[in-house]
Order: sequence, then structure tokens, then C-alpha cells
Amino acid sequence: MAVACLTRALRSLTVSQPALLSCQAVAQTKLGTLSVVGQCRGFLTTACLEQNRSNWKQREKYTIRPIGMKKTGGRDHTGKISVHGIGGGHKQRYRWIDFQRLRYEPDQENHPFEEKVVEVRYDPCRTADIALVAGGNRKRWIIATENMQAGDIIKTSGVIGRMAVAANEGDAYPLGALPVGTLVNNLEILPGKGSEYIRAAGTSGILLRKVNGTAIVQLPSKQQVQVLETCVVTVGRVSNIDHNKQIIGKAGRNRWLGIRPSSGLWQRKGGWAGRKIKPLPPMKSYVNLPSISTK
Amino acid sequence: MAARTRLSLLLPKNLSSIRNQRFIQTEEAVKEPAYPPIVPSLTAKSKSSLLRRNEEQLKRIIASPIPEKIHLLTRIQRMKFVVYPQTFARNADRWYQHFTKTAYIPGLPEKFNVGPEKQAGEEGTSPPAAAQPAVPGIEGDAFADIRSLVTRVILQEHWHMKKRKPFLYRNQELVVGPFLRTLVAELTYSLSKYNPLLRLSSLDIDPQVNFYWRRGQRVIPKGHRKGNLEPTRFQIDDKPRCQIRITEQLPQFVPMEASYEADVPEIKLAPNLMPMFRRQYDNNVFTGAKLPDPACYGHTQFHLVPDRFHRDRMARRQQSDQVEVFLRANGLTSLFAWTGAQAMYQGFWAQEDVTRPFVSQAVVTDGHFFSFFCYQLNTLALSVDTDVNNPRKNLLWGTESLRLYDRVQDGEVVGLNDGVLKLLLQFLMNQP
Amino acid sequence: MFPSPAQCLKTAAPLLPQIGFPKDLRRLSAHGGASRLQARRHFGVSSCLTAKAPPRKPRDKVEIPGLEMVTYAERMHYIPGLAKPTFPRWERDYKDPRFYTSPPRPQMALHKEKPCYVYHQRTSPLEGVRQAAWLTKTKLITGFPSQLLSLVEKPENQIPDQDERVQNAIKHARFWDTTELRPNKEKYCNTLLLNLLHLCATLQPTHPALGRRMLAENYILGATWKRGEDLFQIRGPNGLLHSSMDPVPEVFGEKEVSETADNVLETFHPVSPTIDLQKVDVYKENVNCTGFKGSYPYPHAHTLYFLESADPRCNLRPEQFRAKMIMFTFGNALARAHKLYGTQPRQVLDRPITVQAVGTNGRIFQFLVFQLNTTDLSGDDGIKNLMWLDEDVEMYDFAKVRPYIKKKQVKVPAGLAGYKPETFKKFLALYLHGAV
Amino acid sequence: MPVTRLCYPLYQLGNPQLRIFRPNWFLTLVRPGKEQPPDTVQFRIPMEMTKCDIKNYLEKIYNVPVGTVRTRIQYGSNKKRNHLNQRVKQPDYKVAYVQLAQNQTFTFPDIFPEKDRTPAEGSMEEMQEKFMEDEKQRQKLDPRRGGVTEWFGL
Repeated sequence: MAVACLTRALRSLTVSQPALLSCQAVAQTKLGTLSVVGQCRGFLTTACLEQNRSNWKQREKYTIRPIGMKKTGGRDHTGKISVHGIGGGHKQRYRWIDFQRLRYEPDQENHPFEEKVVEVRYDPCRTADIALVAGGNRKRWIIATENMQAGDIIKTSGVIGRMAVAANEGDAYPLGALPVGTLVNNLEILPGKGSEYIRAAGTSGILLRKVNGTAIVQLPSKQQVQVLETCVVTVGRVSNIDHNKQIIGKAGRNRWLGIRPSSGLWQRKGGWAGRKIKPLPPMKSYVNLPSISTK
Repeated sequence: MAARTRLSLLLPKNLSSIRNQRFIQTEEAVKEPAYPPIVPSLTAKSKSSLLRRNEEQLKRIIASPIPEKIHLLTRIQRMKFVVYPQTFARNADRWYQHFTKTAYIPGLPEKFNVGPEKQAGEEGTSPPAAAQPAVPGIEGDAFADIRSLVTRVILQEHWHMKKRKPFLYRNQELVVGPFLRTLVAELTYSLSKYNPLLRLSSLDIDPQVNFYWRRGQRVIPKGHRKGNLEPTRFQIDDKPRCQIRITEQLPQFVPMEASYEADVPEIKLAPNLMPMFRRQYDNNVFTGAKLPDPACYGHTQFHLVPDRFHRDRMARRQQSDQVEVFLRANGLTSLFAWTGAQAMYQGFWAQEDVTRPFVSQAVVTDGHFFSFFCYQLNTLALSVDTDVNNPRKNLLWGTESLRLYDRVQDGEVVGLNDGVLKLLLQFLMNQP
Repeated sequence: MFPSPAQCLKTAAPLLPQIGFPKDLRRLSAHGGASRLQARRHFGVSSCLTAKAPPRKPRDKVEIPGLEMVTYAERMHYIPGLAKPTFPRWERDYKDPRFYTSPPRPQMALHKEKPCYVYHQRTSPLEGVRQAAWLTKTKLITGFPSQLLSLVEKPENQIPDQDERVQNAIKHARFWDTTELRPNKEKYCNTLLLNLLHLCATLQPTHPALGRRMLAENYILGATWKRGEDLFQIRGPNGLLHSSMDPVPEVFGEKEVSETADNVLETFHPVSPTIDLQKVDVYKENVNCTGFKGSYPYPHAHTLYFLESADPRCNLRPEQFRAKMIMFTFGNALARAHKLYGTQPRQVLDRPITVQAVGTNGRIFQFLVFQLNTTDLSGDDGIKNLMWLDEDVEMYDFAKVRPYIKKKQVKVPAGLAGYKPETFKKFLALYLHGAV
Repeated sequence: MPVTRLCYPLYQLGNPQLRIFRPNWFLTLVRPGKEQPPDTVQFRIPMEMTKCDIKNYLEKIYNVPVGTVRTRIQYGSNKKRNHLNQRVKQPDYKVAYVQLAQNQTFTFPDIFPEKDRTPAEGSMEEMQEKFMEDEKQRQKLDPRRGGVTEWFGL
């Protein structure tokens, strides 16, 4: 077989020669069904990378129980490395955060509701702390704000009144209901989609101004975004404000967190290195996009 | 080097004087023996040295206090045969009699003799037997009370209570187990009026009883210890359903000398042909409580026949002849382990044989059928070197299994057998 | 370096069978692109080469109306030329539990529109005792009833050598029960409870009324009630039940019962009282069962004994454990009340039903006396039930096999330390209640 | 049921439905190497046979009451080497210990009993034996020398 493979390989290198047939090809000719794309295998360098990969995150029903995760090692569904420098680390369990603060309980639509904070705790999967809140018949995890404590009552409302509300920290309101200059976090870009911005530890945005049905928020990166005023935000600053003061201390701690060292290949510093002075990017607008109905 | 040569040169001069002195000393020593006797070395690799080490060890064990003694006796782990009281082996009772040097006497001892005599007559005619006062102290109304109590206990577990359907082969454990436990507890409490011993007793639910002993020996066939003699070791790990421990010892059934003529079957074959298997783990001697417990004597054990060895299943597999054998083997080994452990807690072992007999009782049941066993431990000297010229034998009395009641029908217990109940009461009423 | 094609052919020749060789060779060589394509195929590793051949298209069946297909059905084996017979799909006409699939939920026989909230032994309610008190409409009094405690002060109601025997019972459970160094928590918890019960039961010769009791385990309870708009059920196995022939005398008089009407139940606003209860929509209505059928001679539940570590798969925190005790005590009382007075809610029961409960984790005891005054639980006003809860009573401080040494000082000596005799007195008081 | 792969004849329509196949298995009754209890019989059986098979085999074909069956697999030695220094494996086999029910006992028959081996008077064998005995006597050392070798002259 080895000889056959070798001859096949060499033969294909020489262009102007009468083609030769390998064992398989002959077998096919015998059968009389010689297709141009024969089913002979080429040189196989890698094994098939199909893993036992069921999607652990895909669940039908919300649960507050910690979910066991499967490590990806930076590989995507095809098995190729899509993100470098990931692998190893302490075992972590995922706590399903409900990012859509304004999720009404069934058959209690459009009423502002209150929830009680049961527990504030560390979450391995993110930099901010998380809080278990209970209200009505359900419990859920949310991202904790700076001064949130067990026993607090937090309010969630979807109503935009004529007057701006005096919001407490941890409450969630649409942007239109808040006074200008409020520190906000957990910003939605589309109403009802769930918060996507300002979720990291210690961050907060500022509601700059409200313009006919839209609101402009300054993100922690000083970029400004324009979103609909029905987008729900949480008031205050995300918890774990000392996160940026933490000192990793040693290379090993990064490994605990599942971060692998970079390649170590020496590369000449180019344009990417050094300070650049650039103007802020222009304000980004999410207003014209079609909105998903709040559900 | 130089010093040595000088010394050797000097020596001949002084030698005569030294010699003279020594002679004088030895003559004096002969008269008054100041030297210890000549004994074999402790560390040499010889037979006499080995013997001496064994003797020293024996002395050390005898001199040590009881907890230390039990620790020393069970310290060394080797492969040992594990004796299962509830065994699947066929004809296990004869083997177990040999291992424990126990003679089996059918029927119960003189003390309970009222019971078995009635047995014969009672199968057909219960009224005369019921009229007869069987249990001392419990007559008439008191017996009627207890009878109705037993009826209530049976009905509670089998009729009144709503339970989940038990899993396959867990029926005995989940239905009969609680029944037995309730029965024993309630009987103990109601009888404590008549038997003051039970007031100070301790009732264990699902205790653990272990015993470890040596009996027989073999020549090691291969390995680096090939050719050596090795005592055969046995370990019983028993788990009775419940047991009653008391603070005083029960009286002996017969004097020790009565056991000299009893007959114990002798089995020459190796135990692994029974079949039994060898394992190595901690050697334990345990009565259900550790040494400081004041209730250190045994009264009665209650065993449950698991589903695997239930009478109906045995009949399905055409092993009905093994039912009684199984019960006897169970009673024998459990009681031997328990009484042996009690005796060891008092400081007796193979080299220091028991000075008074130890007595315990057991009931083995599958819910309907009850078999009663009494055990008297006369000797613990079972190992090879102590067994020679030891006429004492352990004694086991036992009944065939007797039916307590026929069935439960429409909230009534059909055919409750007074004789069996009285026997059970007699067992619990046993007191010094 | 490369062997000439002829050589190559020669070397390959013995490997190849000769049939039909030259013709196909010619065809291939005439086709110019073939060799290049081959080259790409042999060096490429793309997955399309390794993939399986696509499944063959099923041949579409032509149905001609009025024409019957001749099949080999009656011949019972394949015959070429005849069509393959198609048989109707086989339906299982017997019941096989291995292949049973349940119908969709709305089609089930027991499906109801209105959901029911079920409390069972593994429920861990968020608000604990407060939630249990709301669900059972109960006024909570902390502490131990003093009239019960006075029972045990009398010397005739005490066990001879009480303290020593109780300490022996604790030591047996914590140290002596096993051949190991120390028993595990599940084991000593259970043993301690049984030992204490055995000690109490040895009072039977002096208190003959104790003989009218029975222990029952693993019975299945069921009770249904309405609270507000919602329907609630409590069901399933629970602790060890000590039942009695005689009803337990009530602890509170009628005056105190009528005073409970003024009591306002504690609420916990943002959280609904039904949180963490299992919400089901397939259930039996009017489940009311004390766990025993027929004319059970011991109908009155006297005391329930709960073990904190009875279920290794469900570890309740102390607050939730107390809630479980309250709920199941209430459930037992309610089932009994429904049996006595019917399932229709009554404003005030003629004779309140008292059930007691003891919970333990092997060291800390919880004592509960529950008195069911009313079965009308719908509204928040009116007569309420009463309970007396004594939380976290320690039986002893430490039971250590090895002394606890810190900084070369013995902080806690080995053995039993800090035994508190009052706890056993409370235990005994609950046991003797109704028998003295 | 025998576990061996058999090629049963193809069923044709009209053939009888019920067919009985006898097992193609052989049990070998062997003399126990170590002494066994009197109710235990030892067999060598094919590898595929299970305990239930043995029980059915003995009960249905030979009407032997069987109590319990225990089996083990005896590893055939592979210690021997051939001329190429390769390991040579003896085949494994399964051993069954059958305990009989109903108090039946079995002793392995003595097939080759020890015969009286006194040769006839004046025959060739007798003379040969005598000669051998003499020869042995002569070979023995002098007991008076007390184990001192021959070459050591006194």
C-alpha cells in the first residue's frame, strides 16, 4: 500500500505523462463505473476532529442552578482554533444570567415589579459580581451593581412617564424615564433584546441627552451611542469596582483563569506599537434598526 | 597499630594475675547464680529464637489491658476467609460447625422446654396450649394485651400503611424490615414491665457485629513463605436487623462439662471448596458498641432473611431442602460472632479460654416464619495449638422455622400462632 | 529521480489485476485534466474527499389506479420480479412499560386548568419559616411551651440516672457505634434519635399510656388546601411518625385561640409565597390521606421526627429544614382534620388538633408544637393556627474523637463536652405529652 | 442453546415449524486434582458454555439433579518456547464444579485399579528383579564406614 501511495503521489507531480491507475482506480474500472471524482482517499494529515460536542448552553427553560461547562480550548465548531491563547484553567460552572431585566412574569404584563436580592456572590465566568434576585414566583441571576446587598429591594419598570424618576441604584428603567446625567449600566441597544453594553466590573455609562425618542449614552470607552429611549438600563455602576486594581502577580494565575501564554515569536514592532492620537469615532446610532418586540 | 602491639607485648606479663582473679570470681558465681538463665537470642534467624519471640509476644498480650489486647490480636492483616452468615453455599451449616467447633442440638434448651413440647401438639390444637401458662409472669390478660399488640404491628405494616411499591428483590428489606424493627421495639417496651433487665438495655437498629478468629492451619504451597505453616484465619461481618444488648450476663443453659460428649462434624477439606473466598482487610472484633459501653452483654439478635434466600425463591429454584440449612448457618455464625466478641470484650481469647460460658439468643425470620436459636460459647480455644486436648465444645440449640401467622386478609390476621409468640416472649423474658 | 512511467507501470503491475486495463487507461490519458485533478485530490485533505457518498435517491413508486401490484407477500420470501410488499404499520396491542411514551400533557386524564403548588420533602422554600407560617396561616411563637416543660420537672417523670444514660446514648451514637474511628453524619444522626427514643420508651412500665403509641416510617402523606386563590398540596414520605391511640391534648386554651384573630400574618412583599413550590398541572384533586388506610388503631399523629441529613441528595439549610418540619406537621394535622370534620373548610375546629415535631442534625434540635385551630385557610383574617417553635437547641457542644489543639493548648478535650440536660428534658416533655 | 454459529438450513414454506437442535457440546468428567467434597463433580467444558447451560444439560439429558454450578477458566500455560524462542500457548479451558442436589454423592471411579504385581515363579521377570536387587545392594556403601567416602583409606 505504501508503494502504491508513493507512486500515486509522484505520478501526480509529473504533468506530461500518461496517467497511471492506483489499486482503487482499477477496482473501479473493473466495476465499470469510473467517475472522474474517484472515491480514493488522498494523503490524510489530520484525523477527523469531530468531538463529543453537545451544546451545553442550549436549554429550554431558565434555571438558576449552575450549569457544567465544557471547555472549548479556543476551538470553534469546525474544530479549528478560532481564538488563540485559551485552554486549561480552573473548572468553572456557568450561572445563567438573565440580561433582560424587564422580563415580566407570565400573566403580569406591563406592571412595574419589585424584586428582592437574596444573595450577591462571585461569578467565575465574568468580572462583575452577580446577584440572585427573587420576585413573585421566580428567581434569577442578574449582574450586581456597586452597592447591592442581600435583602435590598430593587425595582424594574417599563413605563416612561412625563417626569423623570428619582431612581435608586440597582433599579432598571427605560432610558427615557431617567434624568439626564444618570450613571447607567447594562445597556440594551435594542429594546427587549437584553443588555449587551456596560456589563464589565466597575464600569458605568452616562446618559448624556435625550433627543426626540432616542437617548445618547456615553460608553465607558467615551464613545457615544444613540439608542431608542425604550431601551432598559440599570441605574448605577457595576459591582466589583476594584477589579482593575487586582494584580495578577504571576504567570500561573493567568493559567488558572484559562489564559495561555502568547506564542513568544519575536516580531518587529510596527505601526501597531506606540501611542496614537485619533479623534473619537463618531456617535454610533442604533435607532434605525428594526426593533424586536418586548417579549 | 602501635598501641595494639604494645598491649599484646604487655599482656603476657599481667596475664597470670588476671587469670587468678577470674577463677576466684567464677567459683563464687557457681555458688550463688547471679546470671540469668541461658535463653535463645531474640533476633537470630533460628527456630528456638522464633519460639522465644512467640512466647514473649504471648506474654505481652496476656499482660496487656483489654483494649490493647484486642488491638494486638487483630493487628496483623493477612488474607483471611470471609464467613458470610447469609451464604449461598450449599450445606454450609456443617462447614460452619467445624469452623466454630459448635455442636448442634435440635430443639431448645431445658429452660424453654415448655415451648417445643407444645409445638408438637400445637400444630393441630391451639386452645389447650393457649390455656397453658407458657411464659412465666405473663398470663391471661397480659398475654392477650401483647397478642393484640402483635396483631396491630402486623396489620400496620401489611395492611394499614400506604407505601410505595418496593423495588425488585427489595421487598423484605422495605416491608418486613420495618415490621421486625417495630415488633422488637414494641415487645421490648411492653415487656420491660416484667423483665427489669430490658429497662437498662440498649436497642441497636442495623448494628454491625464482627469477629475474627483462627482455626486450623495449612502449608503454604508457593511463594517466598513456601513450606511454612500458616493458621487459617476467619472473619465474620454480620449485620443483624436489630439487637438487644444488656448490662448483665444471661445465665448458662447447661454447665460447660455437658458439652464434652457433643459431636462436631469434622471437615478435612480446605475451606475454599465450600466455597469461601479470601480477602484482606481490617480484622475487627465488635459487638455493636465499643469497649466502654456499659451494655456489653448480648441478649437477643433479630435477623432478616433477604429476598435472595426467601423460602419461595428457594422453592422455585428447587432448593427447598436448603431453607433450614441456610437458617441454621445464619443463626450459628451470627451467634458465634456475637458471643465471641462479647467474650473477647471480657478479655478472653484463644490462649486464655473462657472461664464462664457466654450465652446469646437469636431469631431469624422472613416475616412469616420464625426460627429460634440459642448459643452457648464454651470455648474460644479454636486455633491449632490450643485445640488439642480441649474437650469443650460450643453449643447451638435451634428450632425449625415456625409460622407466626398465615396471612393478612381484609384487615385481619389469619392464624396467629400462640406457640410461636410465646416462644418469642420467652426469649425476651430470659433474665439472670 | 522520478522513475519513468514505464518503470512505474512495471512496479505497479503485479499489484494490479489485468482485466480491462488498457482500455480504461487510454480513456483516462485522453482526458487531459484528469491527472491534475488527481493530483489535487491526492494531496488535498479537504473533508469532501473523506465524506460518504450521498444516499441513493429512493425510486419513486408509480401508482396506477385500478392495477394491483403483484407482491411476494404470500410466498413469504423474496422472489425477483415481484414487488416488495408493504404492510400496515404494526401497532403494539399490549402494554409494554419499556416502550411507553406518555401522551402530551394537556391530554392527560388528570390535567387541570388550574395549577397546583406541591410541597414535598425536597422542597426548599426561599423564605423558610415565614413562608411556611403564611402557607399554613399560623401565628408563630418562639420558645418552648412552659406548661410542657413543667411536666419533666417532676421526679416521677424522669428516667433513673437520666443524665448518665443520655450521655451514654450520645456517646454510643457519636463514638461507639462503628468499628471506624467515627461514624458519619447520616449514621450518628439516626442512631442518636433512635437511642433517645429507646430511652424515653423505657418509661413505659411507669407510664402505661406510652404503650398506646406506635412508630411508623416511610408512610405517604397527602393533604390539599386552598390558600388565597391558589391550591396547595403536601404529599410524599416524610419523617418518622410516632402515632398514638389518644389525641394529643391541646396546648392553648380557647381564649388564646380566639385571640389569634387579631394577629396579622407576616408578608414578604416582592416574593410570592408560592416561590420554590413545585407547580404542577397534572394532579389529583382532593388528595387527603393520613398515610394509613382502614381503621388504623393509632390514628392520631403524636410526634414527627425529622433528620436533617436523611436525604443525601437534598441538603436543606436550617431555615428550610424548619419550614419542612412546620409544613409536614401541618400536613399531618390537616389530613387528620379532613378525616374527622370533612374536607369543607371550617372556621373553628371543635377540638383543635395538636401535632408535635422534633428535628435534629445529631447535635442541634428543633422543637415544634403545632396546633391546628382552623381549616379555613383561604383568607388572611379570622382564627389562625398556632405553633410554638424552639429553634437551634444544642444537646451538647462538642463530641470529639481527638482533642482540638490550637497553639499547643487543648481547646476542646476528646470525648463529649458541654452536655446540656435541658435539651433532653424538652425532648422527654414532648414524648410524655399526653401520657401523663 | 448452543452459542456456536451454525448455519441452519433455509426455512422453506411448508416445512415443520418446530425443529429441535441438540447441543453440540461435550462435557468431560475429570478426576479432581485436589480433593473435592463428596457432592461435587468436576467437568471440563467448552468455553462458550455457561452455568445455566450446564445445569440444563445435566438435568435435561442425563437427569442429574444439579444444585449449583461454579465455573472458572483455566489459563493454559504459555511459558513453553519453541525452537524460534516464541511462546507456545496451551489452549485455555473452562472447568465446572457441579454440586449435586438431593444429597447425592459422587466419587470418581477407579478405572485402572492397582494390580497385584507378583511375577510368576522362575520367569524372566523374577530373575531380572533379583538381579537388579543384587546390583543395588552392591552399589550401596558400607554402613560401617559411616558415610566416609571410598577413596579415603583408613
